[in-house]
Amino acid sequence: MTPPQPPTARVPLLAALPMLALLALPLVALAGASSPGDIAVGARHPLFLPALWLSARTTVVTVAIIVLAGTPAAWWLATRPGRAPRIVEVLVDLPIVVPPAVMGIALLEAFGRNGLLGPALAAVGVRIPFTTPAVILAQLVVAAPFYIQGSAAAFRRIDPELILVARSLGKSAAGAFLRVVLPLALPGMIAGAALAWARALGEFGATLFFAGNFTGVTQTMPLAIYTALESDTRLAIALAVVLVGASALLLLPLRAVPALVSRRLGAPDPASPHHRSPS
Amino acid sequence: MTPPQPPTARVPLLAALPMLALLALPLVALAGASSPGDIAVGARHPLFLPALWLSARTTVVTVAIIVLAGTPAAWWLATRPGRAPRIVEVLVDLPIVVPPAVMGIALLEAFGRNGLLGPALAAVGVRIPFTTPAVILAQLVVAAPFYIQGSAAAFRRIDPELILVARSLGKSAAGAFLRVVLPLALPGMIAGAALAWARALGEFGATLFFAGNFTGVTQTMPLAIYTALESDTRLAIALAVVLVGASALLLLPLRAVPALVSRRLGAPDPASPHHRSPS
Amino acid sequence: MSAASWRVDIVVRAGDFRVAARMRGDAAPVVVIGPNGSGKTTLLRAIVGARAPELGRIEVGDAVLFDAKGEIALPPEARRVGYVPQGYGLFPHLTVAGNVAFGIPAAAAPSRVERRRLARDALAETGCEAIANRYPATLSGGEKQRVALARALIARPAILLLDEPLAAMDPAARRTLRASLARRLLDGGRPAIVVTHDARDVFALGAPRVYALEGGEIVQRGAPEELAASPATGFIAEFFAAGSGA
Amino acid sequence: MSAASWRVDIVVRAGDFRVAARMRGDAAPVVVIGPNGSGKTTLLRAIVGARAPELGRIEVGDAVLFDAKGEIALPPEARRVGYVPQGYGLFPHLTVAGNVAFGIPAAAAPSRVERRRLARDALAETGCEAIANRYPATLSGGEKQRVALARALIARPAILLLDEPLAAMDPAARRTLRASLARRLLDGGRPAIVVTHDARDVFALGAPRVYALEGGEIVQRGAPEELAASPATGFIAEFFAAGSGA
Amino acid sequence: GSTESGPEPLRVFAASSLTDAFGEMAVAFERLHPETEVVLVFAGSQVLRAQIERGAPADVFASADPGQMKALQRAGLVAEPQLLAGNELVVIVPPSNPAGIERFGDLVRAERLVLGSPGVPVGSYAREILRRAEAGGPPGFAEAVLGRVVSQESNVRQLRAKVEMGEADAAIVYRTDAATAPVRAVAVPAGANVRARYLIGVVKGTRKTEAAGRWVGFAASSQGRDLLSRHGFITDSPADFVANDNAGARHE
Ligand SMILES: Nc1ncnc2c1ncn2[C@@H]1O[C@H](COP(=O)(O)OP(=O)(O)OP(=O)(O)O)[C@@H](O)[C@H]1O
Ligand SMILES: Nc1ncnc2c1ncn2[C@@H]1O[C@H](COP(=O)(O)OP(=O)(O)OP(=O)(O)O)[C@@H](O)[C@H]1O
Ligand SMILES: [Mg+2]
Ligand SMILES: [Mg+2]
Repeated sequence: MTPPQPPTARVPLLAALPMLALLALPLVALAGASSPGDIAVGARHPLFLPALWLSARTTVVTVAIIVLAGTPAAWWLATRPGRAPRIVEVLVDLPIVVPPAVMGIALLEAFGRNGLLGPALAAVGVRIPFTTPAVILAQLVVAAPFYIQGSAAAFRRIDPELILVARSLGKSAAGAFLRVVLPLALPGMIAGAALAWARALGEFGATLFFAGNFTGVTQTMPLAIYTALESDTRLAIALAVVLVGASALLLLPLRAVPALVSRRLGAPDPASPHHRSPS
Repeated sequence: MTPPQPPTARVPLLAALPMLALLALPLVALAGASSPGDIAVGARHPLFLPALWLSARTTVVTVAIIVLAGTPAAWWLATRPGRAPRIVEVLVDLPIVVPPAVMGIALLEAFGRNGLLGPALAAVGVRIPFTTPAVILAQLVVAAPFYIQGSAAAFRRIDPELILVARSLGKSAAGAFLRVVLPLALPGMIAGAALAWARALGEFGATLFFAGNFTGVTQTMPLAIYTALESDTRLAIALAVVLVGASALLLLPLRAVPALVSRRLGAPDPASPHHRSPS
Repeated sequence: MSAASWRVDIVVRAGDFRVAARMRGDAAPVVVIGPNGSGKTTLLRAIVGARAPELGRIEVGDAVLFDAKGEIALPPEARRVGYVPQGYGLFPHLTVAGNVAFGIPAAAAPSRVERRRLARDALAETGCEAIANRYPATLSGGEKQRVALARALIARPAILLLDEPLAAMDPAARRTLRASLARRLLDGGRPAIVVTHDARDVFALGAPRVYALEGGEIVQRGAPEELAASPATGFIAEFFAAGSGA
Repeated sequence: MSAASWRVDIVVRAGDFRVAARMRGDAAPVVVIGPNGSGKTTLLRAIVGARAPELGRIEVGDAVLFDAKGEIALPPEARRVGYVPQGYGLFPHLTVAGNVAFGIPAAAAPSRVERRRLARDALAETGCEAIANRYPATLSGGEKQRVALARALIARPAILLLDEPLAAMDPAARRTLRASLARRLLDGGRPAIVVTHDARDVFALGAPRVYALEGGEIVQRGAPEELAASPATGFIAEFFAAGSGA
Repeated sequence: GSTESGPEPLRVFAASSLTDAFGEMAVAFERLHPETEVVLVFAGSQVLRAQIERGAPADVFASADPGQMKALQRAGLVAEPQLLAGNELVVIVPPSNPAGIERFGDLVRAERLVLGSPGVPVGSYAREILRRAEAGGPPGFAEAVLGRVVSQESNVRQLRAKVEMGEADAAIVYRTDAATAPVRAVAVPAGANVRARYLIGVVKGTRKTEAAGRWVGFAASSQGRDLLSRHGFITDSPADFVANDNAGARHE
């Protein structure tokens, strides 16, 4: 027998619908604008495979770097009291505000031949712009803020008492972080990483400027789509639909994790009538 | 007397530095690439004021709509068990993956004259593309995911017991949401809104395609910067620096709130030696 | 049914655990005892509406809070059930005074001043005037429990569910609050179900009836003296023996 | 100083509240009593390293855990202080067995099998074998407290701090755990500081010395019988009177 | 082609509108010079200019906007540029032609016209055409047409996509853009039309001066011109271009 449900259970979905519909509508329209034939043509296009492969490689590296280097930054922001971290936090937001094309210029000004670090890099024989590392760098800068802010929010909600107990049980600060903080913050970190990964995958403007549009070297999917747009709008749409479809497949398992973990931890009771139950 | 600090206190900052430096570097380079003179020229440029004003107006409306319509969606995602919400969650991520220019096309396919809703809109005499509402719509679609995911993560961490207690004290589901859930989730919601606002402010590609580039009507700051880029890179950089500066001023108070609220709730003790203290 | 009488007859499940209870009472407080994990908290949570029973019916006064057959399940806010959970359930974003005032029904105190006075009185009764403006995160364990109790009492519910309401209190506070609670419950003529591990609470509250729960089943019920005199299980025997200072 | 003797002489502040305590002990457990909000938890948290005292010194065996003058403040993990907080502090992402195994020092059990066996033994001692694979969110209050106690005992710390370790337990569990705790503490020859609101704990643990804290100051210290016989304050009198079944 | 092994390739930075033509040209060029691998990099002329200014590894620059080329030339980054090709403007309408635009003069009938922004070349050229058409025809024509403009776009891609999708009734774009897209072209009267100039030059400081020169030469050869004209570019008489210089010069 299904327990009877209180009448309020369905109100939130109604309220949630307008926004969800708004977000779904363009995607549906996009899918509707391209036939299976278009998509087959897109998948056979010479730009397609190198771009997809480059996007996959670079975004994986980007997200890995973001998680490795961004987690300490998030932890610092979340736990450090005082005014300095608040200012740094705004600094972390700012790359989002910069229009991507300008971010590309900014990266050239920072790492380019005549940029801030250009001479130093040239001295050790490193040239970054217009190479695959430049693609990664561009993605890093635009996507990292989303991960950092997401995991800082997750870290802020860890009960400090649990860290204290872990350390009283002999774990070092690092040990307590690894064995208590990380598992508890995991849902928030994964959610942030998913956003960052999506952002890196869609990154276009900064990459175009800073890395250029070299097939196989710097031409990611968004750049390939841009190039296709030059000659054939339908081809561009078909490529975009493939990109979105592939992303959906990768995001699905990623998104399942936080919900599973939260459910176990908080154990919000599925039988509880003041939570909505599946219907 | 300052209590003595354990030696581990400073390790996280060192680990946090590479990422923070990477994010700061392009901004510094950007600021370095433009002189005060450039900025003065930028501020007097005829494109500047209308674009700034349009950006301010549209992003405020965008964020307001995102918060109003996105909060129920986030609540639904956070509290609904089962598989459906996980799939919807991926759907919410996808607009981030779509390269902005393609998102512009998708919006035209959805709201344009021959788009999905075009005939219906035309029947009631509404034309969206190339108008200020189109700017807002473009910002909505690209920025809402960041708010929704951020506040869903915040909602997931609310102890269901508190909702139960509030309701046992006579508050309706809505009342408990307003008086208990909202205040507790506020830091996460504000952090999400800050990301969404930043993203809306930097939105360029979808706006360019869907709304066009009309001074005073659809030419936001990023579009003005892009237009300036056509003729004068230095002017474009100067405008970008102004945009980033203005955003920093607005983000600063926004970013101070979550930290203040969290500090009071969790009361992580500033005197506690296993937390880092200001130094 | 009289305004103050109540009846609970439910089967409720929490994970693999199953509680089956048939209880009734009137204006006098009823005490539930039982070993750890016997289902006391699960039972209270079903009554407050946190968890829907699989079977059965819950009535308080003239209201049917739950009826599996009739597909009735009032939402918690419609049940008028006051609840002090084992973990206190204080709102971390409200001060102590704010937490207590949260429970005041709008009808009871229309004005702000009046509400504040009511909250102050309730805090005074549990000895918490001094901490009225503090946030829960800075309170000691006993202080938190007092605030939770004050908040539940002020709401004037149709029935009050207290889950080990005195467990964190010091012996002096336990004695005064036990007495004040007994007075409140008897004077108010409002029913209550109190879970406790301390036999002295049973006697001090003047509960005419005790239910003993073990493994999710009610193994004995009756007047405290009856249970003390002829306990059905070893646990019940030990419960009353411990309470008399053994 | 002998390996099992310890000395705490600190002034510690929490918000506006200030605790000044001078205590010492050896292998036998020491009990701290006091009304709600008298500073018992604050004192324990200063010893475990959650909060730096303003003044003073903490020594356990040969180790100086804290010395304001010498600017010594060992991090919690270097203190070898076992701590059962009032709120249990269970890790929600680990099963009961995982929580308990978390405390096993690497040196004590190098192999996985050995660790699992140790954890199982500790759980058996607190009567928690049946819940070993469950997550804390699904436990009853008393079950949580047992797990927290088992976890602290297994870590074999140099000193054990227990904050009302039996408050949520049923009378039967209280009696068996009190006895097992007393045996553990005395056999192990390891010092402990136990906070309690129940005078029976004091006697059952065989604590030779009790410190009574009120308003952040130690108002009396001595053998339990001494305090019971000539209590310095009303609270102490009531504490021991309640414990003898009054 | 891959740049991961072998000798450094020849990097040709070219305006987006050359995507298809240069794509074919690279194939033909590599057949002729198998020792040279060609890498094509397409973006807006202004993006390419900004990249070359900041040290991009370009060997050849082909610009759709003479202003961007001249800026690089002045900065000493490009050697003497040459005329690559010309482009004309046309009106494009959706295949269904909802506004019934059959002749240039019908532009006033468009309910929704999209033009390039005044700041981008295609926008300046379009306004120049309207001005010229008015000078030689009905008074008030330019103003009437400009009154139909619902959007200004930042590049040709966007103009064309809007006509393709039926969002706009007409747009003024380059002839080359009309060639590939599913749209109908309506000619601009010869007297009113302007010719956009594509310039090509070897980037200074490149180590591939020789190969770069060969690419520029190949583009100017009869084979190269054939190929360009098949994609809709004008390769006949360089003399015609001088007249429109001012349109491009605004962007320097
Ligand atoms: N989700 C669940 N899955 C499995 N078992 C559960 C779940 N929730 C509760 N239980 C079990 O149900 C039993 C009853 O729990 P309950 O909290 O009602 O006990 P209690 O009588 O209140 O005990 P205490 O005196 O310790 O508070 C416990 O053994 C508990 O472990
Ligand atoms: N951050 C703070 N600001 C102000 N007061 C505080 C703060 N933290 C603790 N206190 C106060 O210090 C006093 C001592 O608290 P503590 O938790 O040590 O009490 P306790 O003796 O353990 O009481 P209990 O028996 O109720 O657990 C309490 O009155 C508490 O309200
Ligand atoms: Mg319980
Ligand atoms: Mg305490």
